[in-house]
Amino acid sequence: MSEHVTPTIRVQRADFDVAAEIARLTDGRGDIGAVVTFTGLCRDEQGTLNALEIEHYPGMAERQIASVVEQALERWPLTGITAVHRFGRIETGENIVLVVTASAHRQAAFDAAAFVMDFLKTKAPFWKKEHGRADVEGKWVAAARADEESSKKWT
Amino acid sequence: MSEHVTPTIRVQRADFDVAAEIARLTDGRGDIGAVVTFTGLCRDEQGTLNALEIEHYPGMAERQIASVVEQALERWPLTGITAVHRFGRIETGENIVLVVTASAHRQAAFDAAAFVMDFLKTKAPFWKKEHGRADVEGKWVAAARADEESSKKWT
Amino acid sequence: MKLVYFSWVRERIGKESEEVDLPPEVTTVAELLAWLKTRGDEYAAALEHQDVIRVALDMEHVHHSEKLGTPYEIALFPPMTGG
Amino acid sequence: MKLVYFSWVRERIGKESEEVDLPPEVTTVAELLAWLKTRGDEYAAALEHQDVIRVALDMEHVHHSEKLGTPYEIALFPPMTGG
Repeated sequence: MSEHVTPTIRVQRADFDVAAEIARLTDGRGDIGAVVTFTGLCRDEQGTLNALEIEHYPGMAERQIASVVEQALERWPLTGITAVHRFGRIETGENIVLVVTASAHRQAAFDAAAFVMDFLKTKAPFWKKEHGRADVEGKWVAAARADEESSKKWT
Repeated sequence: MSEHVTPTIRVQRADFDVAAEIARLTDGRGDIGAVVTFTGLCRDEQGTLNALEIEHYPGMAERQIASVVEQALERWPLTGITAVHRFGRIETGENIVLVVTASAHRQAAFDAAAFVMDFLKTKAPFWKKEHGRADVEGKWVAAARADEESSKKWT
Repeated sequence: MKLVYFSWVRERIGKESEEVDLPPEVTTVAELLAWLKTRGDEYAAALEHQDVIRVALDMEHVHHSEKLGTPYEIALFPPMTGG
Repeated sequence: MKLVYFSWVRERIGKESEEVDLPPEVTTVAELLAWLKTRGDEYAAALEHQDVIRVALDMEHVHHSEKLGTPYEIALFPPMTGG
């Protein structure tokens, strides 16, 4: 449904800049009525968590994100879309993932951003290991059944 | 459902800073897993529109936004929420409205932001007048039936 | 009673606000709108499609069937187009 | 054939990747997993709950019933927890 949109996909160790990513999609354009951003952050789980270590499968991670983003572009009339996922050690309170969608209409921007997040959770090869406050060996986060369910509601 | 949240509500002529509003909700906290922002922008309507003049009812505008935001706080477990609506002359491509929601969970952040936007459209006393490219008298934007329908889906 | 007008209601009536003395028989919002329409062509034009006019008593939306009571301020305006 | 491992599959097997020579009777993903489990305790531990192991052939997810074919790279990993 979207025409002539070149998505921005990045998998990176560094933090991202939400304002800069919005500007990249909107600057100099007059056809955008709505921009939605989703930022996923590292929670401290009531103080039990110190940091996450995020492992990824280089190459496949970018490919899977691009595939989800392409599905969103086919499904909704977007004028732009950006997805950034970080890897490596991420302290509590830091950013993990960013999705930005731009459209003439608000519902398309909202739905596309939610769709991309639901699918990133279950389809993109990233794995989170939790590092607690103490100096003990971290624990791998188990996949949530709720995330699997969320990705099914779009079919 | 939300506990101890003091919303930020502003009605202002000046532009807003999305990154600063996100930071206001997240800085120094470890309990936030998701931040959603919605930015509404002034479209140029295929080049026919030059600017919008947004009139508002001072006092009632803030009250109605606060009321919608309170409903969102009761309905979803948010850790923070911000709504900013501009008035006055707004050129095409400029920001009009901002909603930021923060939560432990992504679905609450998405739903609350969409809910607030749907209700702002039909319940907050703002009126848009379109100024075209030519130097002719502007035309008031008609209320969209679709917006009325969008606000009904939440009941 | 203080009346305030917005958007094209304001433009057609030609003023932002005014003080009016309501006759005692005007007790509901609908009666207020009907009475205002008798005040001149500009009011008749502004309130022609009476059903679409939104009314707020002291900044609270009310139905046209509502009693006016003794509000500090009554606002008349078209359907809102914010967001 | 190049095998790559991630997350706790990598940790339990004790290596990130390796080159293996597959016996000719191993032609499907399920057969590959069963054969790997015979290669030592670390493989048996990593692949104990065989059903949860996700497999990608040249970075494409496949079902366990899929034919292996001749991919450049086969990846084994647990359910993903990104986002």
